[in-house]
Amino acid sequence: MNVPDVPLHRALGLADEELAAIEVKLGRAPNDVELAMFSVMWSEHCSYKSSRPLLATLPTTGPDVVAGPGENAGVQRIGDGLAVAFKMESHNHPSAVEPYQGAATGVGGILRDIFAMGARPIAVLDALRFGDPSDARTRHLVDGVVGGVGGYGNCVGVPTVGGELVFDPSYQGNPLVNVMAIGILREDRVMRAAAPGPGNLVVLYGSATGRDGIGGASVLASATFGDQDPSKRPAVQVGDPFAEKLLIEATLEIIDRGLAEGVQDLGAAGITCGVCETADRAGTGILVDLDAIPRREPGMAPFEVLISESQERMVAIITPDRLPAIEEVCARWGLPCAVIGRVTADGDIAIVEGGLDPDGRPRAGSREIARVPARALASEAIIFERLATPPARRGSTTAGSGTGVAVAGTVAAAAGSLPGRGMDPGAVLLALLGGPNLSSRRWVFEQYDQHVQTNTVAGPGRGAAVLRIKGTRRALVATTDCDQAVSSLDPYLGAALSVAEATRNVSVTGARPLGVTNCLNFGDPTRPEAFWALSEAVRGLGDACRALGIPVTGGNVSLYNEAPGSAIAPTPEIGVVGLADDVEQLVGPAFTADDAAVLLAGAAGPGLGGSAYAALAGVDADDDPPSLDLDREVALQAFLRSAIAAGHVPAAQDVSRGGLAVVLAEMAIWGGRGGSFRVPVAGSPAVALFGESPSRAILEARPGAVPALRSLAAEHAVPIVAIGRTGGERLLVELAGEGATGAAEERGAGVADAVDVALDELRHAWEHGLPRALGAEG
Amino acid sequence: MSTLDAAPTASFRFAVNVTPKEGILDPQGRAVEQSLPHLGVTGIDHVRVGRRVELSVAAADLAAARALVERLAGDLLSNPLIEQFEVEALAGASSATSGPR
Amino acid sequence: MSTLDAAPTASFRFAVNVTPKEGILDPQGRAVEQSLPHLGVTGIDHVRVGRRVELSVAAADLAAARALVERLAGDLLSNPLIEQFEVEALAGASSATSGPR
Amino acid sequence: MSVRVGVVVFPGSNCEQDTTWGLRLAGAEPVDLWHESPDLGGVAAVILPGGFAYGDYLRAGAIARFSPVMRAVAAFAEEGGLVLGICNGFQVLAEAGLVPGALLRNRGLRFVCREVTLVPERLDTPFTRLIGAGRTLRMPVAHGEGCYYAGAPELDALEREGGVLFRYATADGRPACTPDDPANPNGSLHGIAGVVNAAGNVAGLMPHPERAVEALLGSDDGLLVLRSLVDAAAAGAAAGGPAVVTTGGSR
Ligand SMILES: Nc1ncnc2c1ncn2[C@@H]1O[C@H](COP(=O)(O)OP(=O)(O)O)[C@@H](O)[C@H]1O
Ligand SMILES: [Mg+2]
Repeated sequence: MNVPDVPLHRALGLADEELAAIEVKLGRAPNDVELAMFSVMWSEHCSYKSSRPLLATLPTTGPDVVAGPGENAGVQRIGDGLAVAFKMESHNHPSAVEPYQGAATGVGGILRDIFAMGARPIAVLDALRFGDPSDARTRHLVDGVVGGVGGYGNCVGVPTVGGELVFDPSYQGNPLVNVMAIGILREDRVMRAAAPGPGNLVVLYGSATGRDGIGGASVLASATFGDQDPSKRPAVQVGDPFAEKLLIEATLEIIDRGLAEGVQDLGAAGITCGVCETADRAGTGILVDLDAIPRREPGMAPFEVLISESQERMVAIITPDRLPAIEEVCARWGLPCAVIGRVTADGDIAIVEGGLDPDGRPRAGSREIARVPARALASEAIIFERLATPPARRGSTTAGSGTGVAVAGTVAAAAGSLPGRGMDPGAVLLALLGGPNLSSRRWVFEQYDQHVQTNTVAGPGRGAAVLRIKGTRRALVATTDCDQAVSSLDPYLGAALSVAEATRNVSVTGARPLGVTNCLNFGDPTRPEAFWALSEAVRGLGDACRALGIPVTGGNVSLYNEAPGSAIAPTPEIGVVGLADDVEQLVGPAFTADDAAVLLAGAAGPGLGGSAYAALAGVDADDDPPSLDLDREVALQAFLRSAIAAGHVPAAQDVSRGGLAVVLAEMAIWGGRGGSFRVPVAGSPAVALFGESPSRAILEARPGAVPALRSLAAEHAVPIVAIGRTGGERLLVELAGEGATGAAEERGAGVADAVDVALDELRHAWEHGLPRALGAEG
Repeated sequence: MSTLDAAPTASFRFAVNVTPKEGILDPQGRAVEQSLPHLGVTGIDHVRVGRRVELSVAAADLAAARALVERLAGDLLSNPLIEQFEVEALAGASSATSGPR
Repeated sequence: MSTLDAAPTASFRFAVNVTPKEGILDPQGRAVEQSLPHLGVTGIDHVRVGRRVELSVAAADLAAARALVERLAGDLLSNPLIEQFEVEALAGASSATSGPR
Repeated sequence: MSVRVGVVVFPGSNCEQDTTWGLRLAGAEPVDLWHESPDLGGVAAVILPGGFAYGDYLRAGAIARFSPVMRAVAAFAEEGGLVLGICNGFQVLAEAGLVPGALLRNRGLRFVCREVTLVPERLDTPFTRLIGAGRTLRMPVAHGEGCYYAGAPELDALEREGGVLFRYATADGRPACTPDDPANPNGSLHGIAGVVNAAGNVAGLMPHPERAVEALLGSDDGLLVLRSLVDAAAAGAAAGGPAVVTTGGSR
């Protein structure tokens, strides 16, 4: 892999200053094996060398946090002696190269993070982003990625219960595949990824080690994708979900029987990462017996064995007396296992060729081919203070508390520029509902097993997923969200909005958001604009989580998401898990009864920037996105939870992509009944119908519950208006208020008075939009 | 649609054998190997499981036909990142393969 | 585990080609045919997609090795209800297949 | 005391716990049967659960059918013991030749997971005896290789002798008898979702009754199938040869 005339460290993706830092830490020049180990551990992917200072600013603590960032997955208490583990991770670059295997191994990797904690994986959510759906390459990628997520998840028996599929031109050269996994464990069984106790054994079990993804961690994740340098072409990793299923069962048995002191999955940087991170967390060292590592291929160089990313492997740190039990478990599950090293007290990762004797000392004639302090590879890896410069185009808004209307798009800005296209609001609604981004995702999730493990109360397709917890009355509610459109206009606001929407999606079912995981997909951090976007997003993420009082318990950072000449929209993908004490009390988004009163909670602000309507109809480039007032968001979510708990609300849905008109249409389609509504218009009808200003929700009221809902809303200082009633075969939306009077031109937005569309028409557009966009209909 | 440049005079049958590249993990092959003891079979190893695609090509001559199949094998029938292929000319225009019974 | 009755003297490499029986629906083959126009390819039909399994057998002689493979092909590698197979002896003990490039 | 029903666990099975859960709700005492166990531990009936035994590599069920436990299952079936294969379990039974036919890759070439409607074609079997006449069942399918196939003569025999247990149907109960019927999720011939062997004691179906055992999860119709099995096992129901099929479906 060493290109002629290029020094090895550069060929491995290490900068000259990084080599210098390595020499300082070692007090000497590293040999080639050590250099390879540093190159993978000091990659952006493993070291977080650009993002770590930013991540340190996030709120990560809370009363029910059992494990936060730094572990394989965040863990939070959920009562009855149980805890939930969840984490999100990206597999963007591998999926761009080989979509099926890239997505499949992405699922495998995040699942290992979950069961390494001792949690049984109970659900997967996949957040996917691609370019133009009519493009042949995009279709190939979508097909492969969806196939890979399903192919792996279905086989290991973990249901895929949610996620996203978003098409945006910025992802054309660089698709995003983020996968979130959730697991359940007994609180007292939580396992840590540490290697305590000098003298303890390091056991490698699972698949044998081959030349999979050699250099992947450094090369694949740190070189701008699309680079033609052949030494940076990835070696594709192939996933084996069958082996993973056996690995899950064996690992959970090992942990449940208390056979291990520490467990770590092997992912990026393979064995090197596994041994140095576990040793570093325990302040110990590990002596690695290279010859003991089971190989799949002959003739592997030592560095290949050490950094190979062969899938479906784990390491367990055990006391010597446990070895027979471990071997019995692995044999029963048909998994090879081998003692590949010993925990030492010296804090070093030492690699020995030639074998260890029974007491774990290097055999006579063996030789040490590498010795590096564990912390130098892990917690004390190099950190870069990157330069952050806002783009000239626009500054950052501050979605702080208080008035919150920091930068409000003026109605004029919106109105002045709206094209004649979309004159008929009914037509606009049909175009939105039938568009690639807002139409039904059925084509995707029917390829996923949504029910295995029989906990799925609400699967993919209609807002947050609901999973009952067997043996209790409780349920978990999970969702992923990201507003990349607003993020590209204002990364701070975009991240804050993403947290607001994800938590709102949980609260609108009646559940309480517990914690946040996230995956920060950004560009080249050495570009000041890209790093500015990242730091703004982390600031927005932190502010929103502090305001909502929930911790960030884990996540992942994926940088260099740039195809030559094009960076992705900043994409701070947010995953939220919520808890409900009584699954029976949760509500869905479908209208449940005819002639029921329907209310709108929350107030709309101006601004169409970043909206689905703007993407469809186009708006003035200076039209700002709607602002976010976090205090109002908190109030709305508290109101929603208490209203649902009080039993006043059989159905609720928050206002998000596509605005009020789209929410009403969805609730009607899903409920199999239409409705007639009058919507107050402050300014632009386009804003009233299709604006996406946050902190709003539509509620169906139980008969007679309207007065109670009004006073409850007043208690929470949440504005609420009755906008109509359910029933009928059509969706009718009239506009009320001064904004609705006068000629369409004066009103701007070119929106006429009413939406009046047959339910069947709406349903048809919504159901066929995606397959049509992908040319997959027929 | 039919090609204008060459008037097909004959039909040729080919097989394209697609197998996992050396060094690429082959979960199927491994699973087969692990299952052999259950069948009381020993002495078998290096099992690799791939695909076999058989097709008929109308072309002016064998060379032209093979060229087309080679192209197809690389572009559509195999994934060059993880698979290798080999094109095999079969006797006659119809499948030469048939079960022993 | 090693068989007692025959001391293996050599290793033989075989391929087992498994294809859908005539008349059995082959959606993969049809999918390939349907995708050809998009690649601007014409003149190809009767596409059948099957499986190719390559394996090495340690046995006393070629005949014994082939017999074992035939048995495996019929019992495990193919389902006689829907598939037919053909056993092919490959040159040498190692895979004879390799990509053209 | 409740009847003991065995649930076979292959490496790669992933619905064994769901099946165990469903069997408890159906009033049985589930017993795990490890794939290497040479006997069935005296259970009154056996279920082969869903999943991806041995990864479904090669062909679904192809490798699993050689597991030691399958010899015991075959012997048990031979003596008239009740055996039900669900999804992957159905594929294993078909590969083992314990039920007629084969399960091909779905015609759409994609894994399909959705709720389907089933019409029972037989109400007199140990697997359907508690399903009321004229009733359809709602439960999910989730598989990539569920397209039922049998050669023309076998298929006719199957129809004639009442070997068809369930057919896919539209929501209003019209059997989806053609492969391209939208209500037929995988292109199965004659819309066949489940079959029973000639002796009437071994059945396989692609849909998942064990995933439809609680209203909370959308349907409890699957309990009728599990309860039928448990009920028959308890009664030690002698599996007589199937009566000639009466209910509709065959064109
Ligand atoms: N964006 C983020 N927000 C919070 N925590 C993060 C983020 N990115 C990474 N982390 C945490 O940093 C640690 C290392 O991440 P990672 O290397 O992805 O873990 P692993 O190697 O186990 O997948 C994990 O505990 C992860 O939760
Ligand atoms: Mg990990």
